[in-house]
Amino acid sequence: MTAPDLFFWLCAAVLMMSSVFVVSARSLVHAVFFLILAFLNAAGLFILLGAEFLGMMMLIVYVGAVAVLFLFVVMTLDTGQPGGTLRARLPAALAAGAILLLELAFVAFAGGPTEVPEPLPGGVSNTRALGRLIYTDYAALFELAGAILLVAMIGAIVLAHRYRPGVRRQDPVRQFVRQQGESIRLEDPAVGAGVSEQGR
Amino acid sequence: MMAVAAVFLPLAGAALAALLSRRASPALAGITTTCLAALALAASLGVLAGLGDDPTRVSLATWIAVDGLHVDWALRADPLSALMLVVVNAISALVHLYAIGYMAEDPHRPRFFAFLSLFTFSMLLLVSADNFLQLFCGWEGVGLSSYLLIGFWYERSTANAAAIKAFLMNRIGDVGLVLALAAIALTFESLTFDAVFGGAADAGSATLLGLPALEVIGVLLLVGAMGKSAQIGLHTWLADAMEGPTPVSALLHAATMVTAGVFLVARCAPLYEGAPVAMGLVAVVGAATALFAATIALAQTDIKRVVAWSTCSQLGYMFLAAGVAVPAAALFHLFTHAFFKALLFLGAGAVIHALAHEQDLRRMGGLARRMPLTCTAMVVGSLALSGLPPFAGFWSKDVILESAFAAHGPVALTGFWMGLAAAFLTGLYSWRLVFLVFAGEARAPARVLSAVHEPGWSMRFPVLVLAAAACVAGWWAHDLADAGTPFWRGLFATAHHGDVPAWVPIAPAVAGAGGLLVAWLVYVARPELGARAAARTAAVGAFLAAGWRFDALYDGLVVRTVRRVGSFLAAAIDQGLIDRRGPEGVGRAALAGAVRVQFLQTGQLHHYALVVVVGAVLFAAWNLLVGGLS
Amino acid sequence: MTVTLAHYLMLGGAVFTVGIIGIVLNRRNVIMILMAIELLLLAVNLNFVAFSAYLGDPAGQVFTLFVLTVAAAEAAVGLAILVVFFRLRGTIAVEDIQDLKG
Amino acid sequence: MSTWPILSLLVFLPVAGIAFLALTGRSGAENDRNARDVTLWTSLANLALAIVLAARFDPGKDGFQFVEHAAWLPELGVAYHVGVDGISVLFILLTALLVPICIVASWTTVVERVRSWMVAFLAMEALMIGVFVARDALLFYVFFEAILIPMFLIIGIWGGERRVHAAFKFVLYTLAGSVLFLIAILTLASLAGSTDMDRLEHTPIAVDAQRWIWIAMFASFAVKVPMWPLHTWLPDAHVQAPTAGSVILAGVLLKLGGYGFIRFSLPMLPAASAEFMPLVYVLSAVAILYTSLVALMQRDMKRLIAYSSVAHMGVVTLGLFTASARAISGAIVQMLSHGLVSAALFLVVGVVYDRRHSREIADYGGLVHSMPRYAGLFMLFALAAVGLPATSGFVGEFLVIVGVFPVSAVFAACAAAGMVLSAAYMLWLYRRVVFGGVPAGPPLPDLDRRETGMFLPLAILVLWLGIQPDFVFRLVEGPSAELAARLLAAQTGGGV
Amino acid sequence: MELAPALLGALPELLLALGATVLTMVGPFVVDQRRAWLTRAALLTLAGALALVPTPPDGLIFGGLFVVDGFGKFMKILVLGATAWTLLIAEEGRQSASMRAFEYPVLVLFSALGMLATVSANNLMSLYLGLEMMSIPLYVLTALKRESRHAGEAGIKYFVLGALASALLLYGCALLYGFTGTTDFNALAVALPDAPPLGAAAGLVFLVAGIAFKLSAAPFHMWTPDVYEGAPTPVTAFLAAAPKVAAGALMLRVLFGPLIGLADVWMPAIAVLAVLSMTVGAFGALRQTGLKRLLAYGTIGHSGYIFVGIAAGTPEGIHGACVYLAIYAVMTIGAFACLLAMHRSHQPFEQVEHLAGIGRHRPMFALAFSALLLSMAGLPPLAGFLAKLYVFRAAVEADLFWLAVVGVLASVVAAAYYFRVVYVMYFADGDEDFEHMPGRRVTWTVTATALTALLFLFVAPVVVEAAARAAGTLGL
Repeated sequence: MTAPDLFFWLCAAVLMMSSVFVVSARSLVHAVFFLILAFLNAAGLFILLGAEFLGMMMLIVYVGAVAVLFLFVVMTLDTGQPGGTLRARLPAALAAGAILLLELAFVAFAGGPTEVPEPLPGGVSNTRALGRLIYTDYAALFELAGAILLVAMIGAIVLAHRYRPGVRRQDPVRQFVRQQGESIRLEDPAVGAGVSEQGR
Repeated sequence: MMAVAAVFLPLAGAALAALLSRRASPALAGITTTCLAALALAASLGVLAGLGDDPTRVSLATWIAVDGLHVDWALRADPLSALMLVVVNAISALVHLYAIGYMAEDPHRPRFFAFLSLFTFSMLLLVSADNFLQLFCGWEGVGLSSYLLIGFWYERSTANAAAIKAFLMNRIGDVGLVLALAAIALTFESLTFDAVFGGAADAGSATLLGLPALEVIGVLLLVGAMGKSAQIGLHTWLADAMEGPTPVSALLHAATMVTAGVFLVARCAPLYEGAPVAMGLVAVVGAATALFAATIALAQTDIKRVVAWSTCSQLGYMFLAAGVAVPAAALFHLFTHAFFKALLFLGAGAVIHALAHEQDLRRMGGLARRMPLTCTAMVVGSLALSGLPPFAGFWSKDVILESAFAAHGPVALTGFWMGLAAAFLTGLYSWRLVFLVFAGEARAPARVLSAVHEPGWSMRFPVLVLAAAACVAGWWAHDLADAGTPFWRGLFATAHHGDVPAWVPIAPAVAGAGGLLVAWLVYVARPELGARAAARTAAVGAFLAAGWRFDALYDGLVVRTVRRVGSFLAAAIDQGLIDRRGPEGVGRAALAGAVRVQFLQTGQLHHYALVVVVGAVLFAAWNLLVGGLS
Repeated sequence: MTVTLAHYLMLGGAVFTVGIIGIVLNRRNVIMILMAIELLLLAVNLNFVAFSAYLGDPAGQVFTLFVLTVAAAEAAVGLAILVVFFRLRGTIAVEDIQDLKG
Repeated sequence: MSTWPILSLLVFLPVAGIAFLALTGRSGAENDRNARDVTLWTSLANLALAIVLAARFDPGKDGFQFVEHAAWLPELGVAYHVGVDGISVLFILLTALLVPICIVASWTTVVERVRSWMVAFLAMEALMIGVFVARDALLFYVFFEAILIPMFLIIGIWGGERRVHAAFKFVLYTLAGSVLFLIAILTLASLAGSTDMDRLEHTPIAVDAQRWIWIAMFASFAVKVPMWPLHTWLPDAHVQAPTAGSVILAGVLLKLGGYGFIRFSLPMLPAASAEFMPLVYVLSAVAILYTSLVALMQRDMKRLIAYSSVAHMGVVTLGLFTASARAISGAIVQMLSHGLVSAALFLVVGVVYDRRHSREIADYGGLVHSMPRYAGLFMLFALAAVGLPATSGFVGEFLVIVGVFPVSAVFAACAAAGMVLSAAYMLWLYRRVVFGGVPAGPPLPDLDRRETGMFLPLAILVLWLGIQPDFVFRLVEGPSAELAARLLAAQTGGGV
Repeated sequence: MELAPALLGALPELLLALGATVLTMVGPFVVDQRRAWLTRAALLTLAGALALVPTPPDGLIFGGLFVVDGFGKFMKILVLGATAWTLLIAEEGRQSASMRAFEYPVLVLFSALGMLATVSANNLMSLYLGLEMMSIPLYVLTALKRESRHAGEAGIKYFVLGALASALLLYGCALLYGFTGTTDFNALAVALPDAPPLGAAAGLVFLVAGIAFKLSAAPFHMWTPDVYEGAPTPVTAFLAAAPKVAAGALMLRVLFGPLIGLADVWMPAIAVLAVLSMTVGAFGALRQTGLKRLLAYGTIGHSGYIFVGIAAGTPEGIHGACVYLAIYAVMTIGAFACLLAMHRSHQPFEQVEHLAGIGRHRPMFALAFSALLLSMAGLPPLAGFLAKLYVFRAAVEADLFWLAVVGVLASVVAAAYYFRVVYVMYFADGDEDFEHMPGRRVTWTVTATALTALLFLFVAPVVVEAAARAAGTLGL
């Protein structure tokens, strides 16, 4: 057993365990942390497979952004911990899971490429190779992926953004069209009368 | 032209009575139809007089012409149809006349006369038909008119029931007739008489359903004839038909309609010649009916029912005659019987009319002095019926029994003895009736008795005419009995019977006279003897009075079964099984299926996910198997 | 025991199965379900990268990159929907989401 | 041969009537009257057109006449192809006659949503005539099935208490049969490459395929006819339908099943038809005997007549599947006769229903006292239903018996036995409703002029068909001889 | 690679992307009263894209990531038309504040962009990204009505199940990629028959399952009724029309393109999906009282009929499915326009019984709605009949008689519930308190779609011909 193999087994074992804990943890916060652990190990496996760029991306995007987003939401939404038993669904779910696993195992051993992994195709670094592909062959899709992120952003904003009547908000239109004359109002209050709110 | 007039004038009468008389006075309907009937009688006499050697045929229009089967509306004039035209029109005219008086108080007279004329027309259509289909048309028309006339007093539920019963019984016979028609069409590829009878000689070897075709046709025709002529088995409607007004009984159920069966058998004599078995069957049915009906007549208490059963019995004679290959004799008896039986009915009608619609013999008696004319007529009629010379019945009945004896077959001989026994019974029951009505003490209530009177002119005249006919018709027309006489113009084959012993010709008359004597003894001379005999045979009497319990048998066996099966089918099978398990069941099952589909749709997210996953997993498992195998 | 492609695929399959079971069995919290979905995508990515490596074809890694992007986008949208729902109902327990059914 | 498209006119004239109705107002007495007038005149114009068609039709010629052909869906082999032979002409006449009678029958009785009612009837007329002129299988199917929609509304909106149930049962039951017919058409089209009926008739089809196609078609037509045991929708539909709905249902819709047999099963699938003949015979015989017995037990007048329809149509199917021109023409005449007679009988029931609002036989009796004219007409139609000679009912029934007799005396006897049973239930019905003592309550008035007017043409035709059916035979003899020949060839050649 | 032809080939998509982006930027600066202008601009963009669809020459663009062909153009026209039409009528259902957000048309535009990408995808990656581009805005739109409990719930369900389906689809993509070494459709078509059967079959299954989810085919249909009911009606209308066309087009392109070599494997599987969908669609709706739920089950059934055509695996099948998709889109838009057209007691129609008595008081509306519903039921002579005719014809010609028979019988059951709605409109009694919604657009839509349903037989040759030409270009 070579060192890379050992690394694989280590990462695989931790990945499996943390996956199971993600779905079975009692506490949401724990679940998020196990998710992060799973991501970390997956990143390790990616690197093992020669996909360093993706491994890094996993760390940055997932651990750094997505997982933190989850944590943020978990903390924000004060959800209770309703217990509950797994009634009739358990056997069906486990059976379905078992069959699925069996099927995937069949598929896994169905054949396919068997050569030893070639970490760096053509002697070019992984990142560079990916970069070339993304900005040439797959440029259109790259743009599309960008658009998807934009849409997700718009969507998240339009959903989660709350309009609160009591809060003063910036009104960009008003700010643009505002003239000097509207901004400054000279008042000449009578003595003792004070300034009244008028003209708004 | 004469034939057309003879047939269609009554139809015109019916139409006039139905359409015009509603607006004019009701009496007008009777007079109009009677006049038209009389004209028709004249026309039919003209037809009779104008008969040539060959049958003449008046084609009116095409009826059905499809695929080689060609049927016309056509009238046929040959000795048989001419004779029947005369008989029918004569009796019809007399009955119309009689009915003017008899129905004088009925508010629905126009309808009555319309029906009566409609009946006449149907009967004429029947007898003047040139083909089987038109015959059947008249045949059914007769059945319909009978239904309408029996049920004329529609408020009486017994009348309605009797009408339906008559129609249905007739229809059962009609099934046989229709099938016979189909068989004829199949065998001869035609339905016209000339073609069929012309081909009958060659059809002897034809088969149908593996049997000789002519035999099959003969039996099927017999079934039809039995229904119409109330032969044993299909006879129960005739007695019930007495629910109709008496003129109806006289016209339909004595003189004309019921003889349609005899007419049919006689008409088809050429077919029966090639069908000995069927012919034997005709004889058996006839003889059995003759004897059977006579026994029943003996025990009836209703005056009209006695006459009705006697009609049934006499029709049996006619069948017997046709069955022993002497259709001419059958027609001769038909001819004489029409007169004296109509006479008896009209006489009975006069009695009933006089007694304020009393029909029970046990409440009559002693009317001879009060209604001498009617009494005389009834006596004449009874003399004719019981076959005493020289009255009409003697001649015809004598020929029939003589022919039966001469035919020598075992069937024919049995028929002869049964006929003879029936002749004795005929004498007995017909004189029983006369004695109970006219002799002895008056048993009717005084209030009724005081109003008893002879009928009016319009009722009296037909009775007198018929009485005269009952006296002389037999002697005058005895040529009819012999198929070889010029009248028939060779229509029927002459039967070659051997000589008969001298006692045979007088036997019927002796038997009839014997009946008369016994009746006199029992009902007039020694009534207490009769009473004692009746008491001792009460069970038999009741059995006979109930018509051998045929009604009860049919009621239990057929009617109730049909009803039980019908209600079972309607409730249990149709609504219960076919509908509830069929469309309704499918509908319910579909709704249940909907519940099942909705059951999955719990609203729970993880259930949905589970379904999706299970779906994908099963989909994959199946596909992997397929993919793995292929 | 030498590690082969099949091992990676088995691992991916196992993680995928765990994620699926997590979705189906979870009744506590929708966030857990979102995390399970992340696990599913992770498993898929593992497969892609493994295939990519063994095929010597970087296209698989490109695909993974896109999946990562989309996963992030999905997570954002999913959490936003969750927040909306929570604000209205005060709960995100899976069992409470069943107004719509039948 | 005329050059103007008389058949399309026949189909689209009612559509034009509908368009015209759309111009009239929605409600109000004035608008209702206008709607009635428009519809009546439209349908009468169509009747006149149908008579012109019949007059110009040349029975001496073979094949179809007044043919119109226009491409439609060429890729499927579907075209707008219409044409008539003698059989179609008769059914078109029947339809065109019954629709105005229905309008007259509903003149005073339909007071709600008059305009919709009229639209529904004109739509029905267009579709029914469409079925009878279609020479393309798909076109036929479109007309055939579209009829369900207006009929659904007619039963559902203007029907009796359980109208909804009946309407659904009617639509779904017949639809379930029809859809299989669609599969059959598609199969035929895939075999022949076209849905043109002329072409389908001349496409030889393997016996094995014929068998399945026949069954699919049978499912549709047997429900429509209806044959036992697929008949249970009929009593419900009839009982709940308004009078005019029952008239059109019994008068024309039931004929569509028989017409389908004539146009599809028999000419296109002769071998299968010959093979399944015993099945049809048995079902028909059961229909005749069984439904007659069931009819005998009914307490509801319309139910009774509905069951009698099943029995009468049993005679039709018996005749259609007999390789004899006599039987087939007899069956066609029987269909026409049934169209007239059952329509008339439902009108007869409708007349007293309008007066007393009950269909229970027990609620009536002694009608002859106050309604002699009614009693007379009722008697005529009852007798025609019974099959009395000289009425239309006899001719067809007799020819069927004559035609069937050589094939099977037993089934001929069954048909003949139906005569007895039909007499039993019809006369019993007649006796209980028309005869008997006068019931309590005010006497019902006799037929008025409108009602007499709607019965008169039917009465005349019933008698005319009974006494002078010659013109019918001239029209149907050719086509039915051809059908018989096909069936006979299949029977002898098909080794049945 | 040559950029110019690629950009030319993607003109409609580019226009949409441009329009969406510009609207995103302009949107915040438009005051509430002027928001309608945004919708108009979006409609204009869609119309422009629609007009540009036929212009590009056929061929592969962006290095084979996408393909421009007749099939794609046909489907794009359907997708864009349906999107524009549903956006048009949506205006009248968007009263609440959250629904009036300027993002609404933007999201619709982005979703449409995703659909176009999906329709013309020629690579597994394009396929995936296109689908996600289409779906993510849909998730958002579903939950957009923030004040509605049901909308939120529908959003969660749609999102979770959609993500699950995406994961399944991705797993399938991974397997296909792994066992063939390519994600390009053309290359896949060449490589797949040689791939290990187990792996290819598994990849196929998960891929098809993922697409079937978007099509609401049973057993991946579970989200449909809940989401249809919960989402705001304008969104449901959009959801029911355009994405279905896109998913159907994708299904056709995938099965008859790269996966055609596995036809023996997928044909029976698709047939099973068809049977399940038709059955669930027919029975599920029988007892529904909610109109939108009823239409949802109707959609499930319709996807089953589309699958009948696909299961035939023949050019006739593609043709049938194309015809079906076109007719389905129009009928669905019409039906939802009917839901938007009237109010009763200030509530939109959501329950079947709300329609009681409308046949008496609004006969023309009832007629139009009935025509649309019965058309969906497949009754001749209405449009839906022809749709079913063509798929059944394909099944019959492929000797799938049993499938055709199941299909027609399911259509009878389905007819039961469509007829039930008609029955409520015409037979049941109700008080007259309908309010006609202001707005010509919905009225116009209802009229146009109902006329299409009623008179379709007259225009059928045109549609059928167009579908035939489209189907002809889908590579086999």
